[in-house]
Amino acid sequence: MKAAIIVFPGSNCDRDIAVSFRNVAKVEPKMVWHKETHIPDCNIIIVPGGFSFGDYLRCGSIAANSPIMREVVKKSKEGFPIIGICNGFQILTETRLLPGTLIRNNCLSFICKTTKLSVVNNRTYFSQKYFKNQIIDIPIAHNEGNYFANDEIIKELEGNNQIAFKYCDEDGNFSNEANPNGSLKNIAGIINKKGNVLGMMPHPERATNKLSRLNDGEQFFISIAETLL
Amino acid sequence: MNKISKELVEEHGINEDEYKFILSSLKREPTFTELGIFSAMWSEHCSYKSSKFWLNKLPTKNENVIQGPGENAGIINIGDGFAAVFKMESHNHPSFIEPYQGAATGVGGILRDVFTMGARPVALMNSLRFGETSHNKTRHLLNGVVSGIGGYGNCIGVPTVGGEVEFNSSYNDNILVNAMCVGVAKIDKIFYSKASGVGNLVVYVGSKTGRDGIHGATMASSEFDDSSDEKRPTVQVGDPFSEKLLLEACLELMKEDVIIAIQDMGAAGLTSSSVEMAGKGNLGIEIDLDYVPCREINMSAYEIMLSESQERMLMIIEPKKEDIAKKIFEKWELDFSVIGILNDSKRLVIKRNKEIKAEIDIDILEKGAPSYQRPYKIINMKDCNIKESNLSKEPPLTILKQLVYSPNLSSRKWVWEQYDHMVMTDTVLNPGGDAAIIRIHDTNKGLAITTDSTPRYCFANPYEGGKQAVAEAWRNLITVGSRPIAITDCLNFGNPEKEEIMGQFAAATQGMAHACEELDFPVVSGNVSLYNETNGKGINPTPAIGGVGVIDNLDIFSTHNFKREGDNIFVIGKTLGSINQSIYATEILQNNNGCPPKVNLADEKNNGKAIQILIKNKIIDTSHDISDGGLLVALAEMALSGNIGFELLLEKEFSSHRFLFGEDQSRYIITLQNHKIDEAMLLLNEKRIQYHNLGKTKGAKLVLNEEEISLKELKNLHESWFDNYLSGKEN
Amino acid sequence: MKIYVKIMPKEGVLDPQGKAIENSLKQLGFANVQGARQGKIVELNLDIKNKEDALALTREMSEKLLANMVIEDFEISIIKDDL
Amino acid sequence: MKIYVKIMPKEGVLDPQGKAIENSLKQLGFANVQGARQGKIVELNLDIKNKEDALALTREMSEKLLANMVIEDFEISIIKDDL
Ligand SMILES: Nc1ncnc2c1ncn2[C@@H]1O[C@H](COP(=O)(O)OP(=O)(O)O)[C@@H](O)[C@H]1O
Ligand SMILES: [Mg+2]
Repeated sequence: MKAAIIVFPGSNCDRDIAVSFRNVAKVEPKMVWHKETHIPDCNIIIVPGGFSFGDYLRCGSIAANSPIMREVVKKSKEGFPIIGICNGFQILTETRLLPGTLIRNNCLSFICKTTKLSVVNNRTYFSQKYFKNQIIDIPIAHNEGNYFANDEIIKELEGNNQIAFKYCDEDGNFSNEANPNGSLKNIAGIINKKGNVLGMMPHPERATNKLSRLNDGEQFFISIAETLL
Repeated sequence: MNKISKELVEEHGINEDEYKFILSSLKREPTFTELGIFSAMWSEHCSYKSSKFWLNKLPTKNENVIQGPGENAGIINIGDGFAAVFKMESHNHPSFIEPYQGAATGVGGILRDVFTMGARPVALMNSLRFGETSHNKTRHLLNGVVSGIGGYGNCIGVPTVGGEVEFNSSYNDNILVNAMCVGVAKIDKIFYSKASGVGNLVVYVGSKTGRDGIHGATMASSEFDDSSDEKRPTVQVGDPFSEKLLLEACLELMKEDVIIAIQDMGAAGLTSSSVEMAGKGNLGIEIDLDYVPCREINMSAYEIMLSESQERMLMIIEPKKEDIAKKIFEKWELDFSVIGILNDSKRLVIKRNKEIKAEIDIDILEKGAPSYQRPYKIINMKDCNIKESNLSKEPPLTILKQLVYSPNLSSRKWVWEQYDHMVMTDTVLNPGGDAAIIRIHDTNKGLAITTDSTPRYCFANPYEGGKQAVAEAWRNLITVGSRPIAITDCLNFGNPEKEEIMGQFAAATQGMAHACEELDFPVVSGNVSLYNETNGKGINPTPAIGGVGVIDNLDIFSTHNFKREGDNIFVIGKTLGSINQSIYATEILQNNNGCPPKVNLADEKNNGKAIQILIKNKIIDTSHDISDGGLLVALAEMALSGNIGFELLLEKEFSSHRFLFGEDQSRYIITLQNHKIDEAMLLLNEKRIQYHNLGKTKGAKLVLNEEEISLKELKNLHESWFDNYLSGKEN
Repeated sequence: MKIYVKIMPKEGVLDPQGKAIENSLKQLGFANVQGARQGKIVELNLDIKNKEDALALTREMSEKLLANMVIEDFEISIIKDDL
Repeated sequence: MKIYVKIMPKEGVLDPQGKAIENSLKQLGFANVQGARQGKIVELNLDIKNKEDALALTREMSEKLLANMVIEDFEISIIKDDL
């Protein structure tokens, strides 16, 4: 398997996700600079976290207009697996590959902490190693992670099983207290209708580190490696 | 043409004698641009004219030090071919004027000091001091500073892993914002600022120059008064995105064999960077300002030379390598411009519009810089004895509840959750512990980092306070299982022209020097911030210490959270019951008198070495030093972070307030599993270290004799103060 | 030519910043505040002489980049005509 | 009464957002863009009938909270009079 990681000026989780692919999925990733107009031969594309173009104007808006994103959009239409994490999720909503948008956290401040997620949909290429509704510890770090969409979209997401992850408490309840940023329905990650494009705010690549005793993200990468191999 | 009037000289912070010296060395009147250059180079901030004498007494070497003070940052050898590069710096005045941008650009500046030496920044820390919580500006300043630090660090993608926050009325109109950065470099890939090679090019890279921060360096060194609002437009705005590009571009270029010397443009911008680089190389430098990329039109030589626009660097490269360098900066869409050339004249020559605007011997600027041995008077508080009858009548756990919900002892979670402390995924120990631990990428080695200072001790007895700050940093590095190597410092004091302030500085640095010497813990970099006063009232003397230690094998380190029920809790080190200057005395008794606890450096070393052995031999995995708040607060922190309670049945002498809340130094709390007790006792007895068995870890509550409190209630108190304060529920 | 693009959250879209401003103003004692919304403004300097062209171009730029049409509306106004 | 407060970076103050917008627009092929600056706009709904009072109050609110006078300037305009 081969993974391509898109790098924008201001990306800062590109190395982290590369490390997780290398160490956990045992895949050597390729870094693709945003000005390139061709995506190298690969099985999956990752749009990593960070502050692409400083997150100026709107998070992800300038990156979404980069040359490479036109290629990513083309690939997505072919059903190609594409994952956007954190800023990557914001970029994917800006390109309209995913519905809805991410607005400012309702607490109006940046939040970095470990959250509990429920694996709502475990029948995807990135979540099949988890149980349905398994509760996993995955960190978040963002200022604009508050998922917002109109009722229609939310209904569709729910109806088509497009919600991949939700913030929950230790008992798996989708409570307000467990919702770190005000996301509608506690949404932490969604997929498109076809199921090939995932966007999520939490960082699975930050939970593959034995030393910090956080490793619930490993199954995410193992799922990908096993399914796309 | 500006005529140099007496007022103009004064406005530039240059005194009569200094000006006379300028006239006699130039043998003519300086130009306006030259006056600006002198003023910047001779400001307190750049010249250390009041502090140099005392700073020279600090030890700066041990077998691990590669580079001590004098460069952009200090460098230590951490083994396996790696070096740690670190420094701390203040951005106090700008942060008071505009907290978000002031703090943000403070972070930006310290990052540049580190990556200019070829190191990738791997951790940020910050040491913050605000006025009392009821002061009308505190909430606004706290909010702005914390989000500014986060705004910059989060964007550039360097984890902010720890620091300190203190509230005290002495900072009401003069907050302290000290930022520290630690980077890692390969030992054979370190870059310095010493220029060399006549004919080599002087290259400007980074963002464009605007009229930002003109007079910043003189502002940072002059006392605040009520008219300081008028100086506002000089505040710089940070652009962390450009800094990220600059960081990547510099590191990319550093892989090539191109850079001969490099230095960031910090305080006094182009002036100090060009003078320092040429000065170190004993060369001359000629700069044509027409080639400096400017953001605004019609900028004068004076403005360009003194601008403190952020995110800029100055490099020396060989002419034939210009293209390689240019290509990299173009890729990162940053300005790149050859602005000058090195020669052997030993003079600084500045041109603008084909005219020479300044021409000064670099020796006059550097060696001729004033240095003062200012008169000083050391004032120590008299010792006092708080009478038994004046102690609080409340039972200990009731007092504990008040303490964990107080501004200075409550959980700092609200702060560090606004900082990305996990990016780069090498954070092994998150904020909240005694020191942060960062893994050296792709290895099993770690760095431990802490910042410490106890200004109320320094005010009461500056010598003891200086000593204590260094010792506490050392202790925090010991308790996580690292080998403390060296420190950086940020010395924040009042107006040095006052004898008693100069006395604080003299005594505190001597105390520091003494502790550094005894603990083999030298100073490798640092910063001095003087004139921290408002309308004549000085801050508490605040020597902030940033310590760095090495963990050779990350399979073995220690943290302060309780790990298991049934462990035996021991306090290590002598408890005398010193409550003067303790948080108990100041917060509960409202008593600010007396001498602070004294650090016995021999005990400090002996106890620390013992803890080091206990951790290394895997006898303990849980340890915490005892600092602010004393024994019971330390125990509560261990219980809260481990989510395991304790049960202590203490005889009378050990359940007194003096015992539970005193702040005797050089002490630790450890927990021992039953089968490890003998081994530990053997070592402690052999080293003649006092210890005392307090009780056991147990259950979900804290039990102290007949009193108890649930962990849940305590946690709630501990973690809610900040939220309540910021939402206005608490003052 | 100088042009402003005013970008506001669409009606019905959550506006946490606006809400926070409203609350802070009330806390500061400004009791007459009944609501607040926060938007962005982008001031563009265009090298175009013709008004119609400038407006059309700005509309295009707004749709493509400046506004996120899912949650924002925009409004264009010319502030300085070169003529 | 509805009032807008337009808040822009002061002349000469670095505006990284504006710079980023300008670059991005140029890269998208909008070659006529010669400069961009980004500011904020706050729309307030005030329960005040008198224009002068409303303006005075808004000025106070802007100075106290809405604008950061160290680096920003503001401008007030009434958009909907209740009368
Ligand atoms: N400004 C800050 N930023 C990040 N972390 C902080 C900050 N202030 C305090 N902390 C963290 O809170 C914890 C408690 O701080 P402190 O009481 O000063 O520790 P200690 O007494 O061990 O020196 C530490 O882990 C520290 O790193
Ligand atoms: Mg400690």
